[in-house]
Amino acid sequence: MSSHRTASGGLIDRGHSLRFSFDGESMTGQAGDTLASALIANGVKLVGRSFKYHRPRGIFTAGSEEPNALVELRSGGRREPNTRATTIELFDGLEATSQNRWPSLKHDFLSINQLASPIFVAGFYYKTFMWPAKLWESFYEPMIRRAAGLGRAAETADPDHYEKAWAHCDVVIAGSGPAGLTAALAAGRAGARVILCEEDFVLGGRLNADGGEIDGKPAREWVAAAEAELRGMPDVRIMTRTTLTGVFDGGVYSALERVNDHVAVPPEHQPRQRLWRIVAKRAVVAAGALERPIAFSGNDTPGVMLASAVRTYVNRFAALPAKRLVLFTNNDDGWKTVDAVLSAGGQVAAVVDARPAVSDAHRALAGKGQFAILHGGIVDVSGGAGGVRRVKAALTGGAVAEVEADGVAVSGGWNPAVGLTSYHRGRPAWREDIAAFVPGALPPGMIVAGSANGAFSLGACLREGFAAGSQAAADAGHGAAAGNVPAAADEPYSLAPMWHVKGKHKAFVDFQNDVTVSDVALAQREGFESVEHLKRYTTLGMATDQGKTSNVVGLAVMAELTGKGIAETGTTIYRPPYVPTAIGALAGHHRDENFHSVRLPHSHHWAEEQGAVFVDTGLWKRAQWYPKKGEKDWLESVTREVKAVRSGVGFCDVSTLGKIDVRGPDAGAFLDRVYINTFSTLGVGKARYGIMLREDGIVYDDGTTSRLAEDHYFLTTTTAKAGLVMQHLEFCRQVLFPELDVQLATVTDQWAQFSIAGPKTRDLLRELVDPSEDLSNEGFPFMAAREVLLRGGLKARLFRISFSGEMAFEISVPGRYGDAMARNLMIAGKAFGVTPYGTEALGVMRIEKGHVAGPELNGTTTAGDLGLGKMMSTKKDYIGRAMAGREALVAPDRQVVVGVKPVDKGRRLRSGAHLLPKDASPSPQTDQGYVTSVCYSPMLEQWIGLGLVARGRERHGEIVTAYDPLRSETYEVELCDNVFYDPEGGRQRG
Amino acid sequence: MRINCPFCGPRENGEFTYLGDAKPVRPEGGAGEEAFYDYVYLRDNVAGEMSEWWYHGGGCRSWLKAVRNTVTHEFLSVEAAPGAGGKAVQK
Amino acid sequence: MKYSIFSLARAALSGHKNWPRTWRDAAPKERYDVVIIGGGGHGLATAYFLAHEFGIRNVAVLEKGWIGSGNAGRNTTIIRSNYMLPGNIGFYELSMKLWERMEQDLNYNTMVSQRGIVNLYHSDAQRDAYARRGNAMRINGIDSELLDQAAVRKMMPFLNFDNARFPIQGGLLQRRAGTARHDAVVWGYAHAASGLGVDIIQNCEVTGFVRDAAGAVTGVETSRGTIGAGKVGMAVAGNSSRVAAMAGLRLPIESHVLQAFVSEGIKPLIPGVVTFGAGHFYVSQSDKGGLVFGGDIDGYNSYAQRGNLPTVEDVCEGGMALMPVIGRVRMLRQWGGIMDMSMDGTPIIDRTPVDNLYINAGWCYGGFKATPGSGLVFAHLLAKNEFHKEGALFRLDRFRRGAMIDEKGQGAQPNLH
Amino acid sequence: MADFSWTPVSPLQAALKPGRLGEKSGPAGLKLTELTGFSLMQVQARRGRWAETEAAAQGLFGVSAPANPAAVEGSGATLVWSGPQQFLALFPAGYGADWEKRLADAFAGSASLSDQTGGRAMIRIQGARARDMLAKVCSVDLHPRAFATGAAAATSVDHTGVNLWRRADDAEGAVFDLIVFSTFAGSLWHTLVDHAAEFGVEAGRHPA
Repeated sequence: MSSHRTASGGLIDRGHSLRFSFDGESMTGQAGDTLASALIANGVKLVGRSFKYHRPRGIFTAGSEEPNALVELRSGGRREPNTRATTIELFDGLEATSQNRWPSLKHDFLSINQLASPIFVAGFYYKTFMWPAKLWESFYEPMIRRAAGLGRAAETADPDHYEKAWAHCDVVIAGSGPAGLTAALAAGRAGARVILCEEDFVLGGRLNADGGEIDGKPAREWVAAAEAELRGMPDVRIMTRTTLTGVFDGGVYSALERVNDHVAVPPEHQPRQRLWRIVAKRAVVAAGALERPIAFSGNDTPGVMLASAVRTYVNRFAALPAKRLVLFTNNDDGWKTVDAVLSAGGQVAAVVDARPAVSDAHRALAGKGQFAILHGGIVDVSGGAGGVRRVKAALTGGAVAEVEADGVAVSGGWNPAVGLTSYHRGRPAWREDIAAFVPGALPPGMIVAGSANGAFSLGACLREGFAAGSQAAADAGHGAAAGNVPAAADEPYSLAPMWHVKGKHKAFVDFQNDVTVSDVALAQREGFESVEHLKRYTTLGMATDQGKTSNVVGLAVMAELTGKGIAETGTTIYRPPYVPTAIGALAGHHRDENFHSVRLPHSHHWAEEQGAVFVDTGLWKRAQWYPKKGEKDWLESVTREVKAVRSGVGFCDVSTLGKIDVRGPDAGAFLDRVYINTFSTLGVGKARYGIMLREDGIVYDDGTTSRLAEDHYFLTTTTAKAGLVMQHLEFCRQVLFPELDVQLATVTDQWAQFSIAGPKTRDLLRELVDPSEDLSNEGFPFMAAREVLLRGGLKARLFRISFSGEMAFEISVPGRYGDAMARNLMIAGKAFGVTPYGTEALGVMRIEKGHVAGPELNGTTTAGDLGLGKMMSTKKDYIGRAMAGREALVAPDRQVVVGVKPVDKGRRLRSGAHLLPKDASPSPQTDQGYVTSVCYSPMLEQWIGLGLVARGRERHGEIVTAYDPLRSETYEVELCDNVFYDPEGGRQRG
Repeated sequence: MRINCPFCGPRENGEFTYLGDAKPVRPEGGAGEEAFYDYVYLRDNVAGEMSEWWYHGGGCRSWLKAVRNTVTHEFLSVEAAPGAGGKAVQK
Repeated sequence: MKYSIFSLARAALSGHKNWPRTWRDAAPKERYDVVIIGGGGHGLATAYFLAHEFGIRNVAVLEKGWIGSGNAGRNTTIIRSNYMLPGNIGFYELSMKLWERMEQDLNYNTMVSQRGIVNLYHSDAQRDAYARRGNAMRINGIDSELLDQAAVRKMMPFLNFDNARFPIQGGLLQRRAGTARHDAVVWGYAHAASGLGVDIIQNCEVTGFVRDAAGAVTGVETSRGTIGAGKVGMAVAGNSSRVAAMAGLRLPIESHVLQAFVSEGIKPLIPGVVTFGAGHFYVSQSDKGGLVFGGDIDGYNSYAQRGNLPTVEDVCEGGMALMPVIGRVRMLRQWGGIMDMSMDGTPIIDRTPVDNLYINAGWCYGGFKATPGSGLVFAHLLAKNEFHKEGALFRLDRFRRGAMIDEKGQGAQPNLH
Repeated sequence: MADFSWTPVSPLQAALKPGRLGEKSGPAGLKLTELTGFSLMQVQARRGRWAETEAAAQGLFGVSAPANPAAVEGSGATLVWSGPQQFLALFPAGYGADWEKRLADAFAGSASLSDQTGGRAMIRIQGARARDMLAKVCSVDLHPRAFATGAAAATSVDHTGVNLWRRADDAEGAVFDLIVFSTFAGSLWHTLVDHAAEFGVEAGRHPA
């Protein structure tokens, strides 16, 4: 066994040894150890360095409130900075490394910061580093940044995976100490669905460290029996290694389950951690209390530890933090440490008790342990990186005593863990009798029990827990709990508040951030008296422990300085999460390719077979172009596709357009109110292009809508706005115009839709469509829409609409035939050289035709800006009509859509170039617009584009400057009509 | 946050989309710019109870009118929009 | 006392016993020439500029709690001037120039750190939109560069380039952007304004306006009594509607909660500010080592200064998608601020229909970076009753006229800006 | 000219790899099965016509249309609530070819119909760990008492809208059916398999 391991006792598995290393040194611990307890058992005192002064630090607590003992755990992609040794379950092969030191923990170069500490006081950096100005960024700040932080993030992507889950219950309980267990028993027996969350890997809380008797049985036995009973209840779920971290609205709680942090590597298929969102009707917070220290000179020397932590290490982990200990306490609870140390074979050098007198029992204990009781306070601890050597105490009356010791246990009393109770910004209330903040106004549905509520005796914890569990179950609609409240003694606490002792050297309040009592005094002197100012100015409580051991001490010191009293001084706002939570866990499954889901058009796998290149459009993967062997770049492929369409026939999957069935007797009237143009007059079997505005008069979306029956319109939206338009239309239907009898159904996925375009479109369709269907210009004119029969018996919807400007149709078949449609289009068009084309060619052809799309429908353009003002009906009300007429929206100098083409035909255009009057020098006054969309036009054999330009429509033919400093380009372009190709539109009608 | 959809029961707020204050009522078409300006732009923005539109787009696609306290986030009531479902509504 | 390394060293010899208060603890006087409601960054900056630029020193700043307790003390500290539209672009650049000399102006180190901002793009359309923006910046004399993927990779090799749902194609870089220490900005302005004679009055909540027979504001009612004022300027973002309502005004503003997050301190990883173009996530790293990050607003009206879990998850999902090296870095704290979300995403600095009452509001989540510019422009308006040339378009009546300044093109829906 | 063949292709054609997935040891904790060949009609009552819609459903299927979140087994079809006064009528593979016309006739004037057959995929999730897997992706409380046999929910999984309902348990445990938009189906399938992996999955496909 290791040097500081006691001979017997504890909850460790002595038969199961585990090897681990700290800073490369190999050591052995036992199953059931934490890294901290194993280090203590191995006699390690120095485990870390503080943030600012790089002072040597040891283990201070035994829980998640640890400020000092932070390590880097594991290595490579699994390197985990700032991990509290006190919460790491030991596993075989564990590697831990100290952090924030160089070159080594013992010899840390930046400990020279301590020499400058008279200058490096709170807020010193606000007062300096200002001169000369340029040195701040080139010298001072880089220097500060190099010193920043503690541990290092991993070097590569986290190889483990995370997940999230939902749980629902009547009662969620935080903590499985005496109050949490009785709450669970009471609620479970009443029939409630219960979730019991315990941060530790065993149930019992402080009972594992402090023992005691419950119902006449040793506490551990009672815990085992309670656990067995709870595990027998089907609707009670016990979640160990799970911390309740947050309290959100509507009874939603977050909890972090460390599923596989206690093993070296998670088993395959299992997550490292799981974030739970627990939906509970009631919550019982039995999160216990945190012991607080008293600040004194040298209180950060390795070997100074909270008294309760000493007991945890001795009683639970069979590890002796000190062989000769001084206890410094201001309350009876601290005295339990004496028992623990003596029973484990350690010595007590002295007890320094801040109170003027102690009980007879304690005096007897001093006799038995042969140590002195010193009434007063510790004024200095000497030692250093190697740990405590001597302790000096000032006694009441003025004498000074010095004792040799290798450890100090300190207890300044207990603070209820009020964090969870305050996350709805309820302020904790000060209770004078226990000199502590207790929960104030609670979040709805929450009950607090036990020491979290300021009830520190074991008997009271059991009673409050049982009552809270019963109450919570009853509130959730369940009957009374069966059984009696377990009984235990109500031991005295007898605390005399003491926050700090004056001494010669630094007395630390916030260990990790190196905030001392004198820093608090400085803050007060400079006017940072509000606790929030204190926190922000000194960084008190802002370290990774969130001030769990320091906040109350700090504000008590402030209260003393201002003379305002602690209640009036108040606390800072507590903020979730209760313990720092891995960002990976909060992200869960949603990372890498799983960040967002993927939508695939029905022809996707066919397109993949064709070797298509895909582009992300929202969640969709769309075929961008279909490269052919020997093509040197995308431009060559896209140009080929465009030419093939314009000279023959091609097709493109346009299923990503939003598609909405608008049905019902008032469907036409409904569409009249959402579109600027009229649809009620559209004949059955006809399609019409429509524009929707927002109520503020700006264009929202566009698309083609067809009337397939008297009471049935088929509406299409842009790909980008599909979901939003559906939401908007439902708002119109349900809220604005509920009197209209209209029904809306999303049918985007139902229909696989293809655009077939080019002069040979009809030839292709004649192959595909049943000969009984009349596809002639008369039988199926431009903007006609109807159902047709395909060869082979499938019915399809056919729309004679054109985005490309060619003779074109769009054809829709039910989604499951989308794959077959793509394949059959290839067969039907083979003789005509059919060419599948992607979104790039689609975009090229729309620019050639001057159609507006996403870059022009940018949320700030009006129908008039887009050249579509004439579509705005004057005969009806529609969404956006009134606001569209505002003066600035109809001003003559608005930027409107124009065509642009380079004066030098060989020049490439780029979107985002700004447009200035010819020869004007660039300035805000000369900036008249910008290029919105560009393409290489295979038909014009040059680059062309669209732009939004002030008074653009009046300026066709004007030469202006395209100014693109980002890409170091300036060149001349001509403003022109936005329709570059077939402006008469003969091709699409022919 | 959980929203008690009158049709689906309590659901996670991720299923809902927020629109905003339900107090402004869309003016009749001929009401003119000033009335629409008020409707589109001006808000009471109260700290306290506010009626507001939520859309259960991740569920039953109903628009809901909720009364919620903007300080505590507590929902006091959630009811269906007048035209949710197929109810007949008189103008 | 002048702050410098020398004064610090001198003070160290006396154990720092002689430092005076950073700003005077003033009690309210009967009357001021100008009363500023709101002791946040904007209010204090306004007071500073009134005193420093315009010689108006009989000024009070009234703060209902402690100065900086609103959004000044709960933002993600980013400063930048990468705007696009007239009205915004010149204003934010004015602000940026003031950031660049703030330490010297205030004799207070606000730790302005110009380590750059990169807005990542993931599609051709996003690239084009950033090109438009970057060129607009250059036309206005603001630095901007369009980076390709290789350049972004060189700058931030730890981003997810190889396994991403939405691969990074490049980014728009403004090198002069960066961060500043938010609390220090508040304290610095308080320090400097106080030194010029401005009264900073904490724990003084305004409960009403005093109006004369003509309806003009002549003072304010407060929790510390009535205070007379020649002019009253409100700079209470987050609560603008509540304060305006006391004067009978309704505003084109909604209050929404924006959450922000900080991780445990880690050794330097992130060079400047980076925003994810395919999700709701942006991040920088503080001088103490914490990753300071955020995303989108929660999306519903709120005065609660706290948000809900879906947004937390959404932000962290963005973070992990963008930089999976932070999987094991822990989020330390989350908090919420109340944003004055305006109807076009752009602020309001204007007179109001009530005489002598001026408004500075609607900052959405861009208020911090605007602090010095807002102070100067608002002070200009209060002092001269004329608009500063870089603040001339932030008018209240722009919605009535249809002259919205809508960078995102989302229209009159505040939660989308 | 030859006729074209129109072979329907499942939206899960590429994503679904039948066989054992995830954890290989021990019995599979759950089965994920794509159900194919169904027909699906969205039925939305017209304003003020819910009573007629219900009557039409009664006439066709011998059961009341679901008025609240439930899946009702009627003769020849399952009626799955999908919103207020609307439901999805789900027909098994091989249901008569004239189904559309029969519905159109029955609901003429009372409800608007939209064929969704091509727009959805259907997945059955069953087995001892079905609830444990669903808890990772679904925010609805699926406890046997909270979500009884026949209960249905219109909800979202991975930000994707789904209809989920509970059928009668079989020997291995709970059985849930889920329908999802077909263009999201592959993505959702991967999500389900990922979250089920630790339990061991038996993946398959058979006609609805």
